[in-house]
Amino acid sequence: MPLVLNEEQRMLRDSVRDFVTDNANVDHFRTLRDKGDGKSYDPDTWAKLAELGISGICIPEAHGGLDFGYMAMGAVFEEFGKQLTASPLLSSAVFGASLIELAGTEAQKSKYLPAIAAGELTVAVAIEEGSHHAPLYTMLPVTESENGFILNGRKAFVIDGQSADLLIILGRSSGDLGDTDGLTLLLLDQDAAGMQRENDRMVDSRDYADLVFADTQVSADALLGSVGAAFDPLVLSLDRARACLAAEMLGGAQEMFDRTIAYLQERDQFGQKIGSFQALQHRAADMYTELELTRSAVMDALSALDEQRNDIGQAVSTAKCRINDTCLHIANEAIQMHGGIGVTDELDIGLFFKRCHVSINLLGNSGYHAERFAGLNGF
Amino acid sequence: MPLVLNEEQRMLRDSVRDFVTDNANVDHFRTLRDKGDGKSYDPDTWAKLAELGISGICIPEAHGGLDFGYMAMGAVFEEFGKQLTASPLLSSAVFGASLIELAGTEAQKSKYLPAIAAGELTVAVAIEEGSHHAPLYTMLPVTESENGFILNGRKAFVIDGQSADLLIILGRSSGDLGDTDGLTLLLLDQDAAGMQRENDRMVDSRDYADLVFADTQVSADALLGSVGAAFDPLVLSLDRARACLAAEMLGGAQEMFDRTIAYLQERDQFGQKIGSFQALQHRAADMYTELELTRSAVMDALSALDEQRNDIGQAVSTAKCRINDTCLHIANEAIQMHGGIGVTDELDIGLFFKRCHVSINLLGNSGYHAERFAGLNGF
Amino acid sequence: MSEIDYDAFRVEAREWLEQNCPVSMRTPPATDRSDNVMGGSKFVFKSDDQRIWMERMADRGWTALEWPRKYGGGGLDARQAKIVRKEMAKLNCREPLIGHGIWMLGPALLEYGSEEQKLQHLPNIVNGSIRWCQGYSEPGAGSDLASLRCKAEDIGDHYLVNGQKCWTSDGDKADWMFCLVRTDDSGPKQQGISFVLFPMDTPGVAVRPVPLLTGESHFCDTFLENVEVPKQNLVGNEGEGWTIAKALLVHERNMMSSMDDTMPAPPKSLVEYATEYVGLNENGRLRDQRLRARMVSQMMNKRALDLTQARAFEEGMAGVLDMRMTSIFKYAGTENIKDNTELLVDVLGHSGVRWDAEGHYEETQRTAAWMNALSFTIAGGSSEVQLNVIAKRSLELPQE
Amino acid sequence: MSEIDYDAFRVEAREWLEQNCPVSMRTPPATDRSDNVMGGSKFVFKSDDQRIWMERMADRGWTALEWPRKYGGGGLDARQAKIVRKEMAKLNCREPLIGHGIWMLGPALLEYGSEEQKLQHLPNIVNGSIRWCQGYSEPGAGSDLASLRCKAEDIGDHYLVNGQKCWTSDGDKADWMFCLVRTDDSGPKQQGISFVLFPMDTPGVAVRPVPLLTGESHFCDTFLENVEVPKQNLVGNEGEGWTIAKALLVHERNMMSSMDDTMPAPPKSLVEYATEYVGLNENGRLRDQRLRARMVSQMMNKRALDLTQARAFEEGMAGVLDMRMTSIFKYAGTENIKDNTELLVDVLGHSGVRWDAEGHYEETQRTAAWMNALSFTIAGGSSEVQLNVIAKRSLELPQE
Repeated sequence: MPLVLNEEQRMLRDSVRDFVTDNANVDHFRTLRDKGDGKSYDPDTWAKLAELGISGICIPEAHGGLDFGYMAMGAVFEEFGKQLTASPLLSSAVFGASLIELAGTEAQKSKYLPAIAAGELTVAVAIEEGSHHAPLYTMLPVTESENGFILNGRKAFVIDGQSADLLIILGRSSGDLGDTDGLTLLLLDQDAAGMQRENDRMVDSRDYADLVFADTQVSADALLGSVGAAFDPLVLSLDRARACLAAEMLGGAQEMFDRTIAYLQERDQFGQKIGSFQALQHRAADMYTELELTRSAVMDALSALDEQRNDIGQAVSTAKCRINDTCLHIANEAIQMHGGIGVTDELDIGLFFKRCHVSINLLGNSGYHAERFAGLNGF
Repeated sequence: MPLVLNEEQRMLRDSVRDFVTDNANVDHFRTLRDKGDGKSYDPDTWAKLAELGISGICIPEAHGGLDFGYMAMGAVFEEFGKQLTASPLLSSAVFGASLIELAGTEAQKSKYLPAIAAGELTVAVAIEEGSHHAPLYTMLPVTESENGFILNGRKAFVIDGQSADLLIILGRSSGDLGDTDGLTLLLLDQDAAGMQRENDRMVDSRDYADLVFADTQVSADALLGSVGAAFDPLVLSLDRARACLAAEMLGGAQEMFDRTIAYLQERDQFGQKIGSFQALQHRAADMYTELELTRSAVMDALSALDEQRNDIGQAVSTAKCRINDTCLHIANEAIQMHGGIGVTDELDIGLFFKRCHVSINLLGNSGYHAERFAGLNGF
Repeated sequence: MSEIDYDAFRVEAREWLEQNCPVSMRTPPATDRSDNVMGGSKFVFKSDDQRIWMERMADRGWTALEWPRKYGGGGLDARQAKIVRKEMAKLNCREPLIGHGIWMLGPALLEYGSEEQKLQHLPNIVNGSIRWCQGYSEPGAGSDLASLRCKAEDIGDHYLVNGQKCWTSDGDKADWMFCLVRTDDSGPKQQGISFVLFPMDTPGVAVRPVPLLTGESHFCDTFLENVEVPKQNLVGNEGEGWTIAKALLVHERNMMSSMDDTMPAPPKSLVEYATEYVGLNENGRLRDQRLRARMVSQMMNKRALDLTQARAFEEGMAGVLDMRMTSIFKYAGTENIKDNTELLVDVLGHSGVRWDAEGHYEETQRTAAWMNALSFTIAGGSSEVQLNVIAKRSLELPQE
Repeated sequence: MSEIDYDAFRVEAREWLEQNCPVSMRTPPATDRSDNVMGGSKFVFKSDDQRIWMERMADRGWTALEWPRKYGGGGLDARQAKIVRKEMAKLNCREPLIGHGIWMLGPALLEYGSEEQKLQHLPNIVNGSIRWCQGYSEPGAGSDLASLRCKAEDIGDHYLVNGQKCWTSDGDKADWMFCLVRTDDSGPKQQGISFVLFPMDTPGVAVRPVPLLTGESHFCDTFLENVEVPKQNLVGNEGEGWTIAKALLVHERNMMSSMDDTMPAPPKSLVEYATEYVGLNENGRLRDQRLRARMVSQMMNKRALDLTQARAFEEGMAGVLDMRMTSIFKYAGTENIKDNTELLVDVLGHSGVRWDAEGHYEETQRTAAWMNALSFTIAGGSSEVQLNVIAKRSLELPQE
């Protein structure tokens, strides 16, 4: 159960760190945001990252990837989190690629996976229908027709749904709210007839979309996996995405924490460094302890995926639940301890704060994962 | 909605304070405990308290009481809480008396209430059957027989069940776990044939009993209220008892807090008063804030009872839930801030700590009252 | 006055309010900042009703219930004032006029101002013609306000003021500023601070709005370069500024601890939002147990907080109020608002972190309210400062 | 050593344990303090198996895995030691011998003791013949240990010790005490402290057990009146006591952060207790949502804590361990135990606050474990001291 990066993984992390520090740091993100041209990430940077092989880390070698595992991918996401690097890595190279790998036919795999690994194709997955993460509450009807399927309804908060070339739609072909059976996955091109994309603007200024289907015709060969059997590949793919998102959040929490400690060390009030006030010292020490414990939970989740352990669900829900709470705690303390300037847009802390709060809701808030954890433990 | 004691109530409180400080203080309680003769309170002290009229405060004048209300009774319980005064006031003069007042026939009222008011008769109420407060989970079967009723089964954790002269038994004559209909109350003498009393020894060294019924014959006139209709009088009586218990806990919390602040002001470490450490100052200030807010919630619950408001349930559950959490918080901080001596039996803090933890479970823990509060608010 | 008078007064007040408060001003509570009347020469009324309501109340002096009549106030005693507020609440009447003039400067002038200053400024606050802003904080002086460096040089008949102020709320919309300046460097920092007044259009005053997390700018940096302030605009004596500021801080804390009364309030209750955005399960319980538990705690906490404010008032009336207790309100009040707005966005889930005022106005309002509330535990004496005060003043814990 | 050897070692170790650990010593975890072998002349074995198990392990030096062979230890390296512990855990073998000798004094002597002292004391610790207690805290010196006043006067060939020690765990059952005494009053308090050893039956040593919340007495007050301590019992140099104590504190903190390994563990899991005492509803969910939420948090926290200890070990092996991180373990570990034992009694409800060892042994054990755990965040450097250390050492926050 490795909880520490090995030599190769550390080298990868270092090279990614160097790259994003120079090419995709917080200032780049701020510029991107202020341009307001709707672009949530920089295609050139993404292309360069792909050249580094980042987009292939979790894709099997047989399909043009590096098959380098989730500990490695987690290390990349942590660096992204520290610099607020925006990219389709999570939606496409982790979540989307995983669904195609686990549910797709050989044809589909060889058609899409190499392109995703090369960063030439981006995929987004449409899961949500309400304001809270709830894959089993999927009710978008998938009606079978003579030459395929018909979709009517909408999906919400699709991560990178605006920019993605290809969309994977989770719908229901049978069963009721909460049923694990009856879930079906379909592949749609971004410009599929009868599908409309609406922009969801969120506080983290990244790419989210609602998808609206009006008698959308989907050809039979767009089926990913078999009808009604999406649950198993979906759960594992979700856990892979959750673990990687947790790693990104860990980077963000670490960065907020480090910046706050630095501020405590330098800011003067009442004729002394505010970091010398015991009340703040104890709160900082408490944050540090919480952060170190949460880091271990995140590493364990990534490691569970690499080792295909049978407690992946518990490991991932522990990681997401804890990182949600840790991020919230540290984000609020970071603002409070920075005082007045903490609530200005000029200071970067606010950007981390906003990203953190969106991430908390993505792929399951603490309530969702606490519920799941309790269920897995039989209470 | 009075939240402050009026002149009369303050006078009552002051006289009770003087009395218990001299005659029923923490040292008296410790002596009582160390004697270990099974007596959980001192009958003479109880007699003197009755002379002061304490036992008649909540009993209608028509039945020999003072009808002085719950704000007044709450003030008495707060003083009891500060001195760990042990007495049957809650079980008999509040809970038991209330059930008889609300459910009893005129005959029963005039037979029992004056005696209770005079402190000559003590009553205990048997509610629990499991380890957590759950009146609706009552399943003790009450079988009707030609000359009355027959009981088989057991009740647990009956407050003052060992010493009480008279016992009120909550049983079920119809319906299922959780049903509000079908609950029945019966009056039993302490020496009723076929009933066995077992001592429940708890960390607060007070009087608790389990009652075991084996074909216990109960005469028809022992019925309190009508068969299966105990719910309404029960709920109001429970809320009265909860509000008074909350007031006792408030006194205990206040006393633990005051003693801790005094210790912070006097104890030296690292060449300074430990109360000068900012981390402890902030924790103390936080406790103080929580305690003041909780005090208001307790006063409001007592006031709601006096005014027979329609939000008694919400007011009482808010009070009990908050005082549970506040007591737990302050008790733990009191021990921690006293350091080593805090965990010795020599220091009184431990006695308050133990009483607090028993009280937290009596008549509903925080989970029970949070659940009830949410239900009353429709979520 | 005896009981009877108050009852009569209540009837009177209620009748007048019923007759004079426009229906559109009885839609409680404000759902948008622009529903708050801040007054001043730059203020634009949202509607005639809004203007009429302010004017009618101002005519009776009821925009400042307890100020003396001769300064344009209502001249009511504490109990009458509470009666009027209660009746206004019953009818859901909006506050006719709010702001730093009513909340802060007025009380300061009433206590420390000269008769001339009272007659010059108070009526214009009551009738909403002049809007005031506060010049307290400086880049180097936040929680540690007394270390402020903004310098006021004595040039005979006036002061020459140089320095920078920050967190000037709506400084770009105000007509006048009340400002803390340093008139003396020698001696302890609390001394040598003075309290002065000047118009914002005085030469040398420059204002720069500072964008917050929401992108809006409620606060400004104010730059003061050779600003001439006539000596008759000094409030109290030279060097008395800190005393006045401390007295004012109490008002500010009271103001902030009751922030949510003036804050854009959500059109729906927490429970309604939860039912809509989270949903109830088959047993009628909220689907998300974590959120459910947080809602219970928050609702109980708010209930206890409101009851504590009510209790403090009653104890005051009964003459048994322990003043030390009032030190908790700013801390408890602002932390509660922060928790409450945060809980609400968490209840809204993905919809609570939207930023799309056009497409999703109501949801975005909740998000903005939450981000704004972050500053409540920082401004007006941070929670840390409040805890210090509670520990040292109320609990009398020793200084180091 | 190369990978291979470790694997071979693992096989060997496992075989030996299987052959030599009596079945009755594989009933994990201890359910009663008397299941812990503390050694010493006053210790009474609960069973032959208990004695045999200790003796067999002691013969191989495996009661002190990493101590050198020549002092009776196992002479293993860190990795081998971990292997043995893992294998013991797999077989549920109990700790053969625990206590201050193994945990505290041994490491101290290995680092600071003279060769004579090592040869005299270490073997007797390994074989369990001598039990040690610790003489650190004094009535006036708790968290602020360095301010201790227990005086050791230099009388030529020996010291004359006078003073009082408190929190001497099991002082009434120990054979020897390692003790901090003041040999010099001049200069800063950390200097002038020395580390001495003496038998508990030395004339002038008096011990008084102090009853705790549970009524039991695990700790004693120790009174020292003209106690003669020969100079060869001084460990390290005169005045070096504080350095040794600080080094030891680390061991104590590690010991306490892994307290629960040696603590009487409940026969059932938290979930089993909850199912039995609280009950599940029709959907298989715990009836009490508050307790359910606390259980989830606690279980996740424990999981994360264990993982963090494992990570620290791995990082150490990989040579990338940031030592600053290890400062969290005493704080996080003891707080977790306190929360866990408290949660368990809350899960038991009324049954969790019983005090009836005869009638309700198992429940009363839970209650006692909870009350005992209260001291874990106080003893061995309180949580407050730990937070200071984390802030100043690990986070390098400035001193005041």
